[in-house]
Amino acid sequence: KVFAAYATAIEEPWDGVIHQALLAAQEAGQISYDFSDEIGYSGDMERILREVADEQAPAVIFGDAFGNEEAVRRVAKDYPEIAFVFGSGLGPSEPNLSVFDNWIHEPAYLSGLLAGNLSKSGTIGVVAGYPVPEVNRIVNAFIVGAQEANADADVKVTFINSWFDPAAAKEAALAQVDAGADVLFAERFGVIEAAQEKGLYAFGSMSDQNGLAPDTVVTGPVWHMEPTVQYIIKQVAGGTYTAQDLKDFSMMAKGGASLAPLHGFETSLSADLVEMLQSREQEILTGLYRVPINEEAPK
Amino acid sequence: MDFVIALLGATLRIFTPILLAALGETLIERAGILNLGIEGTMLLSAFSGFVVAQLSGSLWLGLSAALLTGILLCVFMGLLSVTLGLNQHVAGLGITLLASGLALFSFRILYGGSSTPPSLERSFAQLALFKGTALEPIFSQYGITYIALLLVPILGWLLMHTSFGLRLRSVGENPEAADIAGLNVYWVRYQALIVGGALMGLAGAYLSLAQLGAFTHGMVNGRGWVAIAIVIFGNWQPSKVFYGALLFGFLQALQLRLQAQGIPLPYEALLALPYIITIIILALAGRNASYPAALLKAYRREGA
Amino acid sequence: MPIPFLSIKNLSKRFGSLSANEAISLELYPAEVLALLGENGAGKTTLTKMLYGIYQPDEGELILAGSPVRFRSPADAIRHGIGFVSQHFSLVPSFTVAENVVLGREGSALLNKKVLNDKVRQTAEHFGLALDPTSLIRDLSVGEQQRVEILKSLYRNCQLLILDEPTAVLTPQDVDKLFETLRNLQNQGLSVIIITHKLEEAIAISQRVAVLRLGKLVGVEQTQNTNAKALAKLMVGRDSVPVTRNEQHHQEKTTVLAAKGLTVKDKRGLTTLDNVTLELHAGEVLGIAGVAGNGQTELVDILTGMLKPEKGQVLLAGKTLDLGNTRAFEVAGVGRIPEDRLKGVIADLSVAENLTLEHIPQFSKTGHLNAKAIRQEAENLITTFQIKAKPNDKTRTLSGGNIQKIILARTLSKNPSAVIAAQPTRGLDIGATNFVHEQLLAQKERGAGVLLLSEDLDEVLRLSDRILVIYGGKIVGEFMAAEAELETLGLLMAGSKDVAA
Amino acid sequence: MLRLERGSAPLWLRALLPIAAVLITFLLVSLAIWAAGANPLDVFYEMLIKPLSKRTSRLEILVQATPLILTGVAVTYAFAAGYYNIGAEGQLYAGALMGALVGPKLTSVPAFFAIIVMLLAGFLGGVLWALIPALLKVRLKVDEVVTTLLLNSVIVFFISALLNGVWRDPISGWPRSPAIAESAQFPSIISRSRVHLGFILAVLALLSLWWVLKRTRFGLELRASGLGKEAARFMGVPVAKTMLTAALISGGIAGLAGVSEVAGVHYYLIDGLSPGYGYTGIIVATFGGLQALGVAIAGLFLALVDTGALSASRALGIPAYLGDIVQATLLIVTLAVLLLNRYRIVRSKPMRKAP
Ligand SMILES: Nc1ncnc2c1ncn2[C@@H]1O[C@H](COP(=O)(O)OP(=O)(O)OP(=O)(O)O)[C@@H](O)[C@H]1O
Ligand SMILES: Nc1ncnc2c1ncn2[C@@H]1O[C@H](COP(=O)(O)OP(=O)(O)OP(=O)(O)O)[C@@H](O)[C@H]1O
Ligand SMILES: [Mg+2]
Ligand SMILES: [Mg+2]
Repeated sequence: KVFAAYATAIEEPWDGVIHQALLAAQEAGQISYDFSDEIGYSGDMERILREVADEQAPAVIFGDAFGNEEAVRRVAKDYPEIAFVFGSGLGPSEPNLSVFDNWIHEPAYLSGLLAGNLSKSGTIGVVAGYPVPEVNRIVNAFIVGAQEANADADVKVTFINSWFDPAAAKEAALAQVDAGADVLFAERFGVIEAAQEKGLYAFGSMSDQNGLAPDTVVTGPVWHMEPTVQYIIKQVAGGTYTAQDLKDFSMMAKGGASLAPLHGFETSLSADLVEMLQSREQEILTGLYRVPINEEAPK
Repeated sequence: MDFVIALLGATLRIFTPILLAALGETLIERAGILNLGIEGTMLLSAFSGFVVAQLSGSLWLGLSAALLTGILLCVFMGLLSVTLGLNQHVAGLGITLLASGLALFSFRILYGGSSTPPSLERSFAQLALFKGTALEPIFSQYGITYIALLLVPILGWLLMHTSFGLRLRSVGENPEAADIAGLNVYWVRYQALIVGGALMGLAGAYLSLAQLGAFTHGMVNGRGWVAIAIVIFGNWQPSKVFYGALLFGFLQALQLRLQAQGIPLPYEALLALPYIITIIILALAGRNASYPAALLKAYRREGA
Repeated sequence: MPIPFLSIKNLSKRFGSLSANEAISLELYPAEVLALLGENGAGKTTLTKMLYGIYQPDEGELILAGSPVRFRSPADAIRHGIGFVSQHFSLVPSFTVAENVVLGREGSALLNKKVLNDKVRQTAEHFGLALDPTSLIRDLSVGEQQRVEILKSLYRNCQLLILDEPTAVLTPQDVDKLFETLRNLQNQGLSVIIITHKLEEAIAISQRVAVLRLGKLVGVEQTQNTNAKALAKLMVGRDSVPVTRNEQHHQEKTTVLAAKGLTVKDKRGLTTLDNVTLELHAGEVLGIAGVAGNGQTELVDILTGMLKPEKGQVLLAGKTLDLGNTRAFEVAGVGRIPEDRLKGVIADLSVAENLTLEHIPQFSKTGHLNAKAIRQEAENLITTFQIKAKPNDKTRTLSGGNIQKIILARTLSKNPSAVIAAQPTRGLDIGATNFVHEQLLAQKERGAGVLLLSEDLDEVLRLSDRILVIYGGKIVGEFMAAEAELETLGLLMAGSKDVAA
Repeated sequence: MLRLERGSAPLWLRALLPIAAVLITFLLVSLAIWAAGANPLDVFYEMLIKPLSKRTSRLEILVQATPLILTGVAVTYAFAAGYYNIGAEGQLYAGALMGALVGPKLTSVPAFFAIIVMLLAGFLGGVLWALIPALLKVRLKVDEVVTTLLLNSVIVFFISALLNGVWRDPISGWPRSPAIAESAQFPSIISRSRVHLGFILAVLALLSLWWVLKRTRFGLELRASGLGKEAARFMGVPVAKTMLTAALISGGIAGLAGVSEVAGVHYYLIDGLSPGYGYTGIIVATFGGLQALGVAIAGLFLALVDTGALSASRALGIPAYLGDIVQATLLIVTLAVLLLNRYRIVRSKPMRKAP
């Protein structure tokens, strides 16, 4: 029995990924799953967690602790028999709070690599929400990739300072296009629309967003919560659950992150490029190449 | 130069929904009603427009649905504030809360919390004027933007040079005089709400059917509140409301464009600027601000 | 007998328990002027508002050109040829004359200002009304605004024009002009109903006179067959108007309240009160006579502490009062009865609260209200002043007379040294009026000075020891009441300059 | 024939009206629930009854009610004085901001004093932010509705700039202020619960509201100013001063709501500290009829709806936005139903035609 507590709406991509993974596990008959979303940052998180812990006593509670860090940790301490598995920028807490995060900097790096190759102007635009570490490391990895492909690449980053304002995101992207960007990385919704309108390539984020604009979205870093979920289910079922940092399960090696399928772009991109990409992917998977982690705000 | 031209183009894109909403609010306030329901009205209109466009495959049907939603919500505002005579602030805030709640509630029910925003196959295309000239980047806009621009003189003219405008202003200035002159004060106010509601619906449609062709949370993100500030900024005159919306759009566009140029900015200061300017204008105009004299006052025929 | 233009049949209107109009039946003929007479509160306005669709009758019907009609709104009435000029103008101040006139009757969706201005100008000329269609209402004088109101009705092709106390706010010249206009309209076949309190006016302009008393129609006369005396008798239901004047001359001349050089300008910069100086003596009633709108409101507002004048000062027993500070006036001992009694009480507070708020420092030594003392005070005053209410009743539920008693009770019970009584009996019935008069005279007996402002000249004559006449914001005459001649007073009030005061 | 007439409604009717409003609201909301594929009765059970049946949830309602009651009291002070303060939201943030500024510096101060300093800081923050529109209103007659509404956005931008700028948490990188000192944290007042000192503050605010409005000279003058400005002035009430004071008290109490969230719940300031408590305060005040008892009931009831809606949405899989819909509908219906307060039902003879 699994519960999930999301601070934002499940339409928000970060929580959406967790939600989808848990739904899939439920569909597969592995768990029964309930959730609460739009809990916000105003103190409801702690209440919901306590209520759920008291009433339903689920085996596992998933969720995101950003903005509710203390509340989550307080509750977790009070219910040691429940596994708390939360997205967080901090470490795990004994005995029962495990943390995960969207460690998709690796595919972000790969995306950057591709973007740097695809850009003719050498200018690439990134539109992101807030400069928080989770976002920064993805953007920074993307920049590393882009500059590896083209040492002179100029990567412009705009923060729209909102998790949801697609109109502003689109406008930010158009501003970057006017500033010379010819490839865009859409950390937030709204950017792909701009790329589509301008006939440029774009990279999605968090999930495979090719469906939004098949000719526009080349690929993008994708986060998979399934490995984390599966691992936790196994641990809890086996009674071996302990508090831990589940970082690895959100990385490429364990299938927690990937580059979105190219959806036919394999054919339109140069064969060299595709090959280079695949070999670099392989290096990451085998641990031959480590993508640097940098959580400072870009620039 | 290119920077300026592109900046102006972006300004127009950003200012369109705000201008439309502010023009709608102008009409409604000129008739004596402060409609704080505007933020929710825009969101629900954007949503209903999107849903209908997606289900029917017709953008025009979607557009109609958005207009209709705007109209219905404003008529509802009329029911509360004109017919029942309830406190306009509270009624308006109630409508914003209700309409936003309904939009997000239905969004969840219909789209089941999909984590990529549902989008349309096709959204409204842009229409380029002055093709091939330096002005083209400014005037590559969605049709709704041109409509909004045309509406500025049209509404100014409507208010000042038509019987509709005369009547509308009269119920906002002195409803009793309008009543005695044989006008149906309620009906005139409802007419203002209907036209204003259509404009708010159009503002919502611009976001979901033209600019993005998609619907998500945070679509409106405070643009309705901005519109209310701009109406005051514009002294209840369409032409000045236009300048207010332009200023807001410009600051917002400038902020994004300077960021794209890599120039770091206290963006919050720029975003807060229109609000602060409005307050300063109010303070300067003080008691001379030309509020419609009957704003906020429900009309009741005495002794009836 | 010509065919009536409009027949009123058994029209009744109640406000709560009050019957404002009771089964009134009356015929109106084309091309006649009918004067509607009656004391304050007789129901004149109520009747005409029903004719114009502002009020809905509770009973009865209207027959227009032989068929019954119902006016659910002014629009209905306009459609049937009724025009109405209310006592309080309903014009949009920020609109031009033409815009106000054509409002609702624009003729086409597009406003062609030139065409409309011409049309309005033509209509005005046709009926002999001098007006510039392009000027803004807010720049017009009262007389001109009234002309706009009349023009509005004429522009709508009214067959019956109703005027509610049109002369109350006019200068004599403007009254003459108005009457000329009305005769002109009559010649063009219109019927006119004119409400007035002034018998002479009624006789001068009308062919017939209808008299209301306490909501009932008590008589309709051919004007030529009647006279002022007979009409007055009908109005008040007594044999003669007993202008019992105040016989007791007060002797002492101690000044309790003095006003010096009070000057007020309105928003447009026009002087509404012009260097007014007066002295109120202990033990006298000083009446201020004048037609409404000659500066009385401003004078009252200053003397009650509501308004700070441009210039001038007010002294109580020789000490200057802080102008514009109501509390200071109250504390110093000025008893204040406001012109509009609903501005003197708060309808949604309780009777007890309205009875004590004015003196609230006495009931809260520390900021904490002494509920017991408040209740005690309320009960005392309710008994002494025979107020029909309980302390906890919402004041909103009281009748006008009882509301007035609340105001009297709370100010007079404090033994003020000066009493400013503005329109103290407006809208009250005879019983209540008498009660108020007794109370004011009792104050005088006690030694207070009473300043009485009233539009009712009879009242002024009856109560005052001394009378000042106010016109155009100036004091234009002073009389000992016993010696004042009605005619002279009337002339002065009308602004006539050839009277030696 | 029965007919409505102006006048005061009888007491029994006035008591019944809020209940009628609640019933009508639930009838209307049932439509939305039904559209979401749930059984309205189940939802109402989960939303309104179940939370009351367990100790934790009952206590959680008190936690949730704390800011609602405080903002409700704040709005009532202003509205009762005829000052339409739509800015409780901004004043709440101003109080929270002051708390977050002062709180971290109180490490070496004993808890008792630290908490008093926090309260003063919060109150002062709210007062300062309320001062601008109040002065504009009193001195220049600038409509307070618009200015207070605009200032809400201004302070949110300002705080956002701080949180994303100088204050950004260096460890988690999350936009939040430094944590306040432990001594400045509001203690829990009921063991094994999150009910904190703020709730006592809310109760005190309610008592102050009741006492001030009903028992003090200032309260009477405040109500008088709200119910009839001109008449109040005639009776010697210093209307401008009273209104200004009411506006500042209102701001101060809204500021307390902010500091109470910072010191009682989060221990630091974050973006989105308030999900619109200031606006909900308007609902609380209106639904509560601008009276202490009413505000108490309304605050608790809306807290129940707030918490219950989330629980119901969780238990029955309906979107959590149901809570917003319930609150908005309740607000609108209450306003409409309260109109009846001003009427009494009278029996009257039907219209007769003249013979
Ligand atoms: N809207 C109303 N509600 C309640 N009572 C009213 C209303 N209008 C008038 N009345 C009452 O009806 C009675 C008749 O009023 P009306 O205004 O018709 O008198 P009037 O003859 O025009 O008096 P005046 O000479 O003072 O203008 C008065 O007692 C008045 O108080
Ligand atoms: N403007 C008004 N609005 C609502 N009700 C009114 C209004 N004026 C009067 N009433 C109600 O109508 C009734 C009669 O009012 P009115 O003032 O004419 O009383 P009255 O019978 O003349 O008594 P009094 O002799 O004391 O003046 C009262 O019950 C009063 O509450
Ligand atoms: Mg009258
Ligand atoms: Mg009366």
